[in-house]
Amino acid sequence: MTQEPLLRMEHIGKEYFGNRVLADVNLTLQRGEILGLVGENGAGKTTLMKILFGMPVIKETGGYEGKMYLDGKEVNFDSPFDALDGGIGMVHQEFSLIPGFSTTENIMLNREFTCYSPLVELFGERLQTLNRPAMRQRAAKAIDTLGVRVDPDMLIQEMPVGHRQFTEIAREIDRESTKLLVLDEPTAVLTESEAAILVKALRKLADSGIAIIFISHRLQEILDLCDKILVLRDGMVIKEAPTKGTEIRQIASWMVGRTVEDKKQDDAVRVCLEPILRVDHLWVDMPGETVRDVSFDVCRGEIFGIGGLAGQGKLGIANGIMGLFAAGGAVTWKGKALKLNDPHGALEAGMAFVSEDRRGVGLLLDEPIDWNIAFTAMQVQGRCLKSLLGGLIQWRDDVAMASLAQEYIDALGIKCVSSRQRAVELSGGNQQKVCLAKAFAVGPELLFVAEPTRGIDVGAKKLVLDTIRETNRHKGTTVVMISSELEELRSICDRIAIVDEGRLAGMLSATASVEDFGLLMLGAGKGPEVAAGVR
Amino acid sequence: MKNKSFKDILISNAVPIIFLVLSAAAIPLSGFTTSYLIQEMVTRMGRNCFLVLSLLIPIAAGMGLNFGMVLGAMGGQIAIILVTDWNIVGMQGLLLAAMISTPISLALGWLTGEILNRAKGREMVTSFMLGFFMNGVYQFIVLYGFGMVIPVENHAMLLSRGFGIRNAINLQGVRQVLDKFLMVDIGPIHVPMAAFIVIALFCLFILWFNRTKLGQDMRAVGQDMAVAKSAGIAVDRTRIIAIIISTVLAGYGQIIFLQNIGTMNTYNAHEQAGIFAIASLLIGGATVSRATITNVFVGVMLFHLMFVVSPMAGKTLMGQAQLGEYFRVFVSYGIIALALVLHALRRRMDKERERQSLRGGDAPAPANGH
Amino acid sequence: MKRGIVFLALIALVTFFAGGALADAPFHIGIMTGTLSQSEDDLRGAEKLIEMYGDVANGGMIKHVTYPDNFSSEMETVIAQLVGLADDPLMKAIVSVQGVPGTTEAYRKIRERRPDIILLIGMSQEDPNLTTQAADVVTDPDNVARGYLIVKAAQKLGAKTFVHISFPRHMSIELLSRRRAIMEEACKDLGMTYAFETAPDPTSDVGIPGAQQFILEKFPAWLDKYGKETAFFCTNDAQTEPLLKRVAEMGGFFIESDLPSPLLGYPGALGVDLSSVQGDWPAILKRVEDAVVAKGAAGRMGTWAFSFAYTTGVAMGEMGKKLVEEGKTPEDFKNGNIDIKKEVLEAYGKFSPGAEWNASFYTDASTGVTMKNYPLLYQDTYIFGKGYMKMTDEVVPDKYFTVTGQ
Amino acid sequence: MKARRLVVRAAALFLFVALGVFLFVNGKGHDILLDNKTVTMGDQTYEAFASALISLDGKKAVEIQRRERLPEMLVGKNHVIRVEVMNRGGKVIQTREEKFSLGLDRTWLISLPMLISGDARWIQVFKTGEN
Repeated sequence: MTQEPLLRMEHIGKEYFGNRVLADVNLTLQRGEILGLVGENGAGKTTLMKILFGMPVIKETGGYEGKMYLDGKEVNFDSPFDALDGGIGMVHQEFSLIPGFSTTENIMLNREFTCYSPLVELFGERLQTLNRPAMRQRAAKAIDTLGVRVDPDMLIQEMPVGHRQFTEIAREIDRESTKLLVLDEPTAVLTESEAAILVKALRKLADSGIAIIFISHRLQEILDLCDKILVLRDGMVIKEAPTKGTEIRQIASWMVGRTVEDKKQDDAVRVCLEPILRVDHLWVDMPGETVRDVSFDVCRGEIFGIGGLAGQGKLGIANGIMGLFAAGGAVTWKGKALKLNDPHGALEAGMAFVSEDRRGVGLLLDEPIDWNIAFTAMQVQGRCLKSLLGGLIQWRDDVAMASLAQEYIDALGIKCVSSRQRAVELSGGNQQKVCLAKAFAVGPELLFVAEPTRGIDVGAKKLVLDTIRETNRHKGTTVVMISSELEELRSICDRIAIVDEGRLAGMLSATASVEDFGLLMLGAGKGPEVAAGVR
Repeated sequence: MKNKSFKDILISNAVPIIFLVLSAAAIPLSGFTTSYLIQEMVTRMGRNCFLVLSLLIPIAAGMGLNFGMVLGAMGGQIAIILVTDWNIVGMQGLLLAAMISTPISLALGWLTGEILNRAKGREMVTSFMLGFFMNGVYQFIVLYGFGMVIPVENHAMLLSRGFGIRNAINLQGVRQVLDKFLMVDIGPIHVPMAAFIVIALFCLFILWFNRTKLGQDMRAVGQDMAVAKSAGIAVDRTRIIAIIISTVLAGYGQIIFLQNIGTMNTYNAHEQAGIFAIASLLIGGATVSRATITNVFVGVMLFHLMFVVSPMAGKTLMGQAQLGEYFRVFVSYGIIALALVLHALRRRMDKERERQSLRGGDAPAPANGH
Repeated sequence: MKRGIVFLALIALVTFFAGGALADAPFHIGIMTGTLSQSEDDLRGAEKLIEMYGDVANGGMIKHVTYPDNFSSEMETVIAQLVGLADDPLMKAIVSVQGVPGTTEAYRKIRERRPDIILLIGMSQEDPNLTTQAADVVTDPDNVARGYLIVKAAQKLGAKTFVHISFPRHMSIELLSRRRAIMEEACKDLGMTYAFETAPDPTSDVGIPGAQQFILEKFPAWLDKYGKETAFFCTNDAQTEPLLKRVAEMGGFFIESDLPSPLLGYPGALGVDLSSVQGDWPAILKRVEDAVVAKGAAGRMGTWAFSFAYTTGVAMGEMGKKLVEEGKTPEDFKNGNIDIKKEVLEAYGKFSPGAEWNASFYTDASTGVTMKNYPLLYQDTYIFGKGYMKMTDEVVPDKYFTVTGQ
Repeated sequence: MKARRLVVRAAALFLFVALGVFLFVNGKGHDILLDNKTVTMGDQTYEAFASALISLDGKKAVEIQRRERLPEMLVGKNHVIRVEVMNRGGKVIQTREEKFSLGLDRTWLISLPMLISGDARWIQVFKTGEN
């Protein structure tokens, strides 16, 4: 009798609204085996884990293709609770811990030991009192299994991040039935020494027979910890290989590995004239995009790219400088200090921002196109306004607005019925163009563009990118472009900075090799190859 | 971790300290004798603490300061009207009123819980508006229901038109039965021991409740609803239970309050219950998200001390009786606003402190602050 | 917990700073009124008393406190204010010029601690069955007799229709709803048409301005509907002012308001400046009269020459002082050693020269019991441009005293 | 397990209601009117007596004179009344003790002459408006 693997996933596929995110993924996992799951953002790792964990979102969007077997039995979990019962534990990227509870209380959350109380007969099970000594003992045991030192009575809010991570893992392995543990980027928030302890603890767990799926961007950890790795790209398995004998550089190229066609560059080398924007030790408190300590210069007339994986802070930089989220540090604009946390000031200083949040921040969805395009120009520069009594009374100049809008509709080729059409009725690509037009209408000296091609089709992508390049070349607008798509950045930017964990991991010329970028993004590329410009 | 600086202690107790200082200044001005003040405080503690304590459980469950208790107070009042009408007197009357108020408050609490579950994060204002709405329903029941649908035997309680309860009811039958049940005289001070025993039992209940699974679930829900939900705790149900417990207890609290007062202002008595209880709690140093039994006692004491002395102190200060009254209103309600502002301020300071960790090591001090 | 104990200790410490006040007067009289914004007249009554007998703070006799503006929801404060008065060992009599809810309970508490204090209530807002048990004397305007007399006066002046304006909250107050029924009955007996009009409650969401606006806008329609020979009566003070304004301008009759006083509504409605004659009632009456006559409303609008609230405030204080000086105690009330009707009429008459008063004891409609410490009073109606109506000489038929609210 | 819980809960509910009923009956306050007037019931006339001492439930006795009606308050259902009839000299000439229980009505009239004479109709519900 051959040994049946603990987990077998066969021909897993998934579509979201006609958009294929997973296709024909096969995966097997033995008891005590550790699998490293790697891939870029959007490669399908998270979706795969959602399917495994029975997240309701999968079912709500039409289920998945393929079959899953756990211990040889076919399973199809309806909810995460079913998955938990089935023996799958999951440690999420965000902590799911109660901050005011102690380690013990969190590990035992909703699985507390209780003592009988007669009131139970009247008011139900929940009136049992907690058996704290037993809970504490059990929690201590779970922590012990990990082989780490965490005080069972310490409150979560008072403990270092690493200990929170351990608490969370301890909670998952404390379930008696847990056979498989999924860890989604558990080391992202840890210091190196903490990460090392975690890796050791996981090894210990695996030796006790628990299988682990480990998702991380830190490739070195993957190599240190895992028995084998599975590389996903664009929803497909690119490579499944034992870790032994695999190198970081190889993994990186598997992950990023599209062959990049050579883009024609108009000017081979563009010289940095003078820094127009200096950023010193910027921090931004933007939820999910925290910027911790970033310093860089942007030259006049260049297209400066900021790349990096999602959630690492690249979006926070633009949002922080533009005053949309609380920020600190020093930003010098044309030699003068820029006041932070003041969106109006940033706009007045001659900057504009095309937000990644098109439907939220970028557009007034229920208003017509001309309103949208003229809005910022009207608010900040007083354009398209007629004034009376020396500016005491002002009202909209609809004619001027319409002509301004028409100018950009023609220039950017916005497909619409008229300039009076409501923004909500446009397609994603055309909405993006309206956003750009709105920014252009201000005539900015510096334009921040965040994720300009997200969610629009290939044809529109090209148009949008071309428009940005045009503006840069012909109007001399300095552009800072932020994108998750490295390829896109490389096709248009002069220099590209990569942000990792809220800090600048490095800065490269757009002509640098894909692998170098990949390494920077994965936090592995610390070394001398970092280009000049990072301070 | 425990070494809080003196300044921190000062800031986190700013509200009670300000109140204490104001009272300290106002007491000599008021000219009241010590024994009178102590007697007043003892009476008021016995009268109000139960009501205020009923607020603690929903706060633990993260539902904020809750005006849902006003509904419980209405339940208690309807029970007291019925008991007075039936002429059930003495301790029996009081117990029966508590029993009758239980199912009424239970139903009202469930309703409140259901509504607040649809307004997560805005519980305070929603329950405030709900209180207004239910006030209308209550008035309808009492003004039209009694005598029309609910038979009323005691015609002295009815308006002479034959239905509707008069606007003040004499609670002669249950007046101060709890207070007088075990009145202990300490020097010149009468201490309603039975009321304090009931309050002590309530405190023990809260302490015990915190140790139950349900109490644990409530605290979890209160701190992070999403996490509690992902751990399999029935969040909505737990919140409803928290409100129901609070509402039922507020009903009892109102009965205790009314038996001490001795007359019931049929159409307004519950209105002050909510706002005064919440004010007391805030003045005791509680916040929207955290309140302890100590907060309750300190708050009730300080709030009512201010209430008693400020009109006379204001009169002495300004030489006119009515200015004393305005002084009291200004001080009492001003401090509630202050408590809420300080709470918001403190939250912002905490947030600011968290951000400090984001800053780079040698970052220049931000000259532009905010 | 430790922090709590420290707080309690501090509070205890602080309370010991409290000291008694030095006093020169042989005894003290406490009086509670509303604030200026709530009820000006009784406040003026208290000020008159202070003017005559001095403030306790300056060694005088009168100790004046006020009840909160939203007294109905702050009953605890009402009680605390009154009981606080009894904290003074020299206190011998306490007057609540308005018996707002809570007064009864406060009096019960005072009785328990200080059985020697004479307790008086003017204008009781609580159930008479309660107030008469707790206080020694309770007075009120005689709304039962007035229910008949107002209609009778309207008839005398030539009105054919009587319109009663009110709203449900007021109609839930026993005496108001009973008076309404009496007015309806009186109309029937005197051959007049009775009508009820509903106006918005000023304590509801529309507020006082909304309720006043309603009267201003609605009045022409009412006048159209009922004709010019219509007398209007309204139970709410705030709504009286716009009503007076419209009656003066457009016609109709206004006999007297719910709580009649030349100050109620008239100054605002007719734009009379009274700042130079504050507290001088004959002068006030003269000025208002001039304004009414100037508007061409002589013989159509009336009031009581002396505000009931003002007279009550000062008269009850005076009566308390007189009884205490005579050595009377609450025991004397219980034993029937005091002719309450005589004392009350004497005190009221002292401060309203020229105006006649009448008093009778209250009889509970449902039990038929007469309350011997609850005199109801009314003053002769004064019609501007015409003089006193001699309503105190009218005999109110007995049947009206048994009419109930339904 | 489930069944036991159901039984316990049903029992608790029953106890709750039972306690309510008990409190209702046991705490009900009754106004008792003690009446010493001559009454005629059909062809039978019961003469009022000069004075009597009346004690309810063993409490301190009150004295009642001819043609008087005194209000008293009783709480609960079962009570004892003790009547000591006195002659003009103040000497007790007749004593009678009766047990009685009150229904849920609020006001009761006790006719003392009927009680002394042993007429079973000595206690009756009093309706307002009667005399």
